[in-house]
Amino acid sequence: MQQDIVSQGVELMLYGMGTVVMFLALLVVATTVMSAFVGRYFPETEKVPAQPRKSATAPDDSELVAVISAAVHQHRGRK
Amino acid sequence: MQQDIVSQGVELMLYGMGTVVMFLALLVVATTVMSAFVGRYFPETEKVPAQPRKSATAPDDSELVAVISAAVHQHRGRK
Amino acid sequence: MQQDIVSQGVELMLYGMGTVVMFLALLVVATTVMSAFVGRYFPETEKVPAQPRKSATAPDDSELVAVISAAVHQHRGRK
Amino acid sequence: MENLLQLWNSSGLAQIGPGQAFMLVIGLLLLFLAIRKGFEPLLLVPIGFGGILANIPGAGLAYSAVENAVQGADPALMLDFARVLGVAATQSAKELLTAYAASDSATHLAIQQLAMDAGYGNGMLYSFYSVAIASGIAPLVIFMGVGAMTDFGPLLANPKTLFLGAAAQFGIFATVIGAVFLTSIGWMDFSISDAAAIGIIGGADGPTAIYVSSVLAPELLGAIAVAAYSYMALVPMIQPPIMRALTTEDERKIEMVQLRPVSQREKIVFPLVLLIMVAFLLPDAAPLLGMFCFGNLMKECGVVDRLSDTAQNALINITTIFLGLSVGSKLVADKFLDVNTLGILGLGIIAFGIGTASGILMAKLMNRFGSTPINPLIGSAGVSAVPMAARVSNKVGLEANPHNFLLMHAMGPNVAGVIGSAVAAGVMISLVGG
Amino acid sequence: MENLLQLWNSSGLAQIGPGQAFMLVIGLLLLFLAIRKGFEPLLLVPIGFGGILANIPGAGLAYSAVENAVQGADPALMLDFARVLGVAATQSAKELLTAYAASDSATHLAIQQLAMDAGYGNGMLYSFYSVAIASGIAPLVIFMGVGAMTDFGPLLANPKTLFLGAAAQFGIFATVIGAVFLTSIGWMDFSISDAAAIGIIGGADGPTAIYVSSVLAPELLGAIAVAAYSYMALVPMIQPPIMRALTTEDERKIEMVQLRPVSQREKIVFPLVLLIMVAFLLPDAAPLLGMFCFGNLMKECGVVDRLSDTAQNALINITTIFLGLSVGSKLVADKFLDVNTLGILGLGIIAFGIGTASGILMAKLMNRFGSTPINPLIGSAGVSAVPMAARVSNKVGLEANPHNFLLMHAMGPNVAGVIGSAVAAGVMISLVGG
Amino acid sequence: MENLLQLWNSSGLAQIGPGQAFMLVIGLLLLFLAIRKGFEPLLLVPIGFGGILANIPGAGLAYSAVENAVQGADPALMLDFARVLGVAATQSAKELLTAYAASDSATHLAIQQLAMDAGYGNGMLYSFYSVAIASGIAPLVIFMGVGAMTDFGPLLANPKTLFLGAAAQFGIFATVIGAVFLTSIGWMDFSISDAAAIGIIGGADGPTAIYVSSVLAPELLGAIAVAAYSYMALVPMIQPPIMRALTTEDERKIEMVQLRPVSQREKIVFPLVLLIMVAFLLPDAAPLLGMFCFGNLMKECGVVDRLSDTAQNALINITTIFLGLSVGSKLVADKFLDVNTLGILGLGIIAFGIGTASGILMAKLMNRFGSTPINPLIGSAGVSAVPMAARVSNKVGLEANPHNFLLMHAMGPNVAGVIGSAVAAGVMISLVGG
Ligand code: NA
Ligand code: NA
Ligand code: NA
Repeated sequence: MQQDIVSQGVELMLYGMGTVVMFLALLVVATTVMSAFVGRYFPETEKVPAQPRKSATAPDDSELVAVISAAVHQHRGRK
Repeated sequence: MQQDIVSQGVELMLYGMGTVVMFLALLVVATTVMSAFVGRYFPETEKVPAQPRKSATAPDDSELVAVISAAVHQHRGRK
Repeated sequence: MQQDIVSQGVELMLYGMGTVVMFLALLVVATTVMSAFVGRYFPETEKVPAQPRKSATAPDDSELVAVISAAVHQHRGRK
Repeated sequence: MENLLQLWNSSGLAQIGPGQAFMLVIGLLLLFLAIRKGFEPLLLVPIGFGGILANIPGAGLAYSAVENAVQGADPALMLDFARVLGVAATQSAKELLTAYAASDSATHLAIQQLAMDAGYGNGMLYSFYSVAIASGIAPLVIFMGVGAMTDFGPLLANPKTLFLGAAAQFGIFATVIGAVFLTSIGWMDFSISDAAAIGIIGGADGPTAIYVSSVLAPELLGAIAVAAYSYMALVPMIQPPIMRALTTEDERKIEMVQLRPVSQREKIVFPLVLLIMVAFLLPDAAPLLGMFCFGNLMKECGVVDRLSDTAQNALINITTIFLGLSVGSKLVADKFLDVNTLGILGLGIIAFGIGTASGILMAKLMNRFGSTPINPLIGSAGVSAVPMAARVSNKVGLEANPHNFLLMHAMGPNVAGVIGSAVAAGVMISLVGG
Repeated sequence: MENLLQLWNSSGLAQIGPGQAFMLVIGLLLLFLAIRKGFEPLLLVPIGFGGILANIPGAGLAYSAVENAVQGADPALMLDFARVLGVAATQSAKELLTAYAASDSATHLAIQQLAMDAGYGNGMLYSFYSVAIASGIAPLVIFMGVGAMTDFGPLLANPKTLFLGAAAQFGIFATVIGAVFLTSIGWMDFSISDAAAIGIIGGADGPTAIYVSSVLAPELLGAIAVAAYSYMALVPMIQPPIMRALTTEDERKIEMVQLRPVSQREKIVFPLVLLIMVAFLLPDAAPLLGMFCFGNLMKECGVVDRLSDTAQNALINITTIFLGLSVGSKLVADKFLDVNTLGILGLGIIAFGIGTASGILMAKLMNRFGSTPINPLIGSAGVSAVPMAARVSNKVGLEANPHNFLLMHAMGPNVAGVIGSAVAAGVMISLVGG
Repeated sequence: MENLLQLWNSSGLAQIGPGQAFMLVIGLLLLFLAIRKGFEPLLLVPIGFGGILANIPGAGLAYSAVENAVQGADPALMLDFARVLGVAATQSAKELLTAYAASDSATHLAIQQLAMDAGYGNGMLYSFYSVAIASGIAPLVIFMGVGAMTDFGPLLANPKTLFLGAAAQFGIFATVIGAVFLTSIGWMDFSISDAAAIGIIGGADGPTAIYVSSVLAPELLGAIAVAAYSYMALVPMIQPPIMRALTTEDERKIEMVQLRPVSQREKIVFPLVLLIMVAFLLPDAAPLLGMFCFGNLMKECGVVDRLSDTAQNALINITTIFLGLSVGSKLVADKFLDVNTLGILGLGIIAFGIGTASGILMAKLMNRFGSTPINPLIGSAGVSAVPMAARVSNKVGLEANPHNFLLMHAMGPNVAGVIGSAVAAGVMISLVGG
């Protein structure tokens, strides 16, 4: 055991926490600048919904809808 | 070829088949005890369907139902 | 650099392009023969649709239909 | 001109041997059986295709870099090989490979480095085999997926059916005797490890057979896997005559009492009970049965459905593709075309027959001593071959008594047979593989 | 008779030690917590099951070929080992393994070759660990999947919440101090690397914790992962008392202004901005944050939905299964049962508490100096534990003011906490791991 | 203070070179083209992102342990390297790496062990590259998936379109000539292997290009892959002017007779016919075309739909992610920024143009000698770039004659082009790679 493990730990804390705070502070600045820049120079012309697009399932939607339509028909036919 | 490969085979059969039967016999006992124990001390309070739950698709169900509802609406709208 | 890299390249072109053309020409022959052979000796008795079967999703269809039926019921129940 | 010669020499027609031609036909036959006759297509399509790829003359897809180098037969390189292996420089290719196989790991590495430096590489199928099977991983992952697809409900409702699953494993051990007998009379040349691996065909369980072969007899793996899957597909033809011969019309008509409902909690606890028993009694079966129980627990516990779903779909499918192609790599002519392969095919079908008979006889025995009636037809399902064997029990039962639905009753011995053959695998690896 | 003895000797009951028995119980306990109590089941089911497999006596599933050989203790082989390692032939098993660990790569290879030649192989879980964790790949792939499931919208709508995510990482570094303090007073025996790896538990982020441990303190990985996931599951119990103690009723009632809509383009550009900042300022965090940003970009860019979909489903699920089993391999008794494990469990919960408190206090501080009111309850979400911590903020907020929906506001610090702990991971690897 | 210095020295800003900065911009540009302009996003998003990761200064993600060690430049370690390599100790980093590349496998291993012992490891992207591309597996798996997505129906209905697919490969070989010409006049410095790998860009098939490059010219792989995918995305801009220049208005108006229906059995047998022909005539194309035929057989045979489904989805998506990132690793500045890269980009576009022209001219030739009329616009689809090139044929055809739907007719040469370039790949590996 080195005699100065505590001081190593303190150093790690100071530099580590300092870096985390500095990095995220810079990220606040960068993000704010980026949002302003995008909002000013590249506003979205088309109206985009606020929530993220649920497009991950998109490739299957048409097929799913087809299957469902068929199922609904089948379901009704059975009645 | 060792001269006694046949005796090796017979030995393998005896010990092997013996182990299989013993192991599964013990498993019969253990399973019976386990079922009795679970049935007595941890009966399921809620009514669980006999067949295994078809829950593998559960995480998607809410989404699926939403898609289906939309599809049904769409399907009707088209009529 | 070897002095004859250009001649190597020309050789590669001649043999390469020759092989490609020969191989695909043989494939034209083989395919034509195969189609004639299959058409004559193994005609499809049942009527098969021209486009490939969309069967990749088949294993799930029954389950999907069940889920859909349930969803449709649920959907109606909610109204 | 020189190029034309190089192209021709590297073409398959210039290099094909009769063995390779024959194996190409075997590969096409497996594909035909799988596609047209529905023989276990999920495995036999990749295996058959892999078998064709393995026998493409001159491509060396199923060979390691060292094997490809020995086939290349560059004299200077062969001298280096002989020097490193410490054998005479006049050895034939076959003798060099034998010396290589017998050498230690450090020598292996040195020879591999020489082969690589000379520009030889591992064939595609050889690489697949190394990653998927030699490592043991693919059969284990498939067993996990099978576990995630298995419902132990019918077994839990009637645990005594485990005895049927135990009895049917007699096919495994009877086949071991058959294999050593054929060896002792000089018709075949199997070691005791080989005999054990061949016996496991009688377990009627593909991943178990591949796992055991990869440990005990890798050189026989191709024939064993092909036999196991082919005979599993043939279960509807192999079993019914035996079932009818060993049972009376009255026995076949026996109706069984309906199974009690099984609670979800029992289903959750069962794989853990099985795991603990394996841990305490048969650690050598732990990889196979551990992964099986893990898959089953994921399915039943109800809180990791996305993992269970993946284990049953994407993961098992990906693994099956590479497992099949890897098994196909063992259909390479110079390894597969051997009199021993015929012995394996013959012994395999005997194993299925004996297993079927043992299961039925055990059911009849239990009927004599037990109070609850058991239809002996469900005994044949104890060989596993899930769910084919259970369906056969049901079908033969319906023929005798149209109101007799044996399917769920037969699922008990059916899944018991999976456990039984995994236990047998553990015993054999423990006794023979050490 | 000899066979019966061989079977008995290879059985678990003949070989089990008290540590293994204890660890089997721990494994079952983890499964119970995961299945019955809902403790992060996606990870704790595989980890618990892996822990049981790892402690199956005699199976050696969690050991390397070399460890299995040393446990086999064949005298001739041990002499060879000692000779290659250059130590006295009288060394104990433990001393041999220590000498092995300290030796260079060439010696490692030589010893491995000896073990393989003697018929020993790597255990199944050891192989999983090598491929999934020692290579670093599994945590990175999971981080990519998490990125593909993360919505940075709330963070972009209110970037200042990044400060909350920064503050909550104080739990990490306070725990480092705790670990070195315990070492300095002689209660524990942690190196500075160990302390850093333990601290990362306070990051409340599973893959980050596993990644850092695998680099800085592989031998502590099991305890650290178990602590991290258990405490993440306990967040709804750990956080509310601290949140209530540090806030007044009035503060908890603060309603926050609705978040502005965020355009898709901002969401696409954000992961690139973050990536460039990482590239310029903290390259050691590049693997973790790079994969995270990659996943997020795939999700948001809208043109590779099939890749994003796979990253969120099949790929992350497959990786989770093997990651969990691999972590379980570190629960093997002779590595896990150590006083240090108790220290890790104790320090971990302190880390969560301090992180929670720091986040709340930072929110109060920002409230004092900023104009827009911030409900300090969202500060606790800065520890990450996505999305549990944000839900806790919402729940505690609703108790004070039934019209106060904090969920979306708390998602900002919540995802900021993920970035924050990945940055902390980069710093620690940079300062300590070099 | 020392720590601050350590942090600063390990930051990217302290280490960035102009090449890396330039490559970061290139990476962002690729992402922009992929996301905003829709340039083959499934590949160019991962490639572009991988390119950024590869050029993060100081992270060394794209370097092997040995390269990272050489960049670390520890004097004692460099002395050891020089000793093992048998070169003078005064060698520069670049000279050391050259000596390393030229050394044999045993020396490679020794140097790697030294680097590992000194604490250096393989970068994340380097590991991805080794597993995905250097092993050859990722392009093969993608080719299998492409096979499972390909419908040979239009080709089977009109096999003569194979000639169009053959003719369009002239672009490949013309580019080889171009590359050796540029070398002979001293503008570039390509070996005959390099020239062959560059030529394959004209095959307009991504996985084939990556596979050939990985075998014949790994150091050019980044530029070749980027060129291949970029130009495939540009097909709608590159092809139409050439198509219009080489055809008359009347030719473009030619209506083609409707395709005959193709039976399922023909579709099942076709991949087997193709496989057997490859086996007999061109074994060096067996890995690529074998996996392609395997995928197609799985799709068409109808009995392994769950495997085919996985090959088309989870498996190809997972592989695409890692393939893309791995290709990105070759965009590292000191390998990519080279005058040869400009040559590759220039030659690539010429290859596309010549391929397009050859296909059209062959169609005109066939029109002269054949009885059934062929619209020469479908000839350009022979370059492959499936299905983009077929759509371009259709679009240009509709401009001339609004009732002329060429899409299905163009799919024949389109898939023929895939076979054609795989055959060309086999020839080149056979003639040059030996
Ligand atoms: Na069985
Ligand atoms: Na965190
Ligand atoms: Na092409």
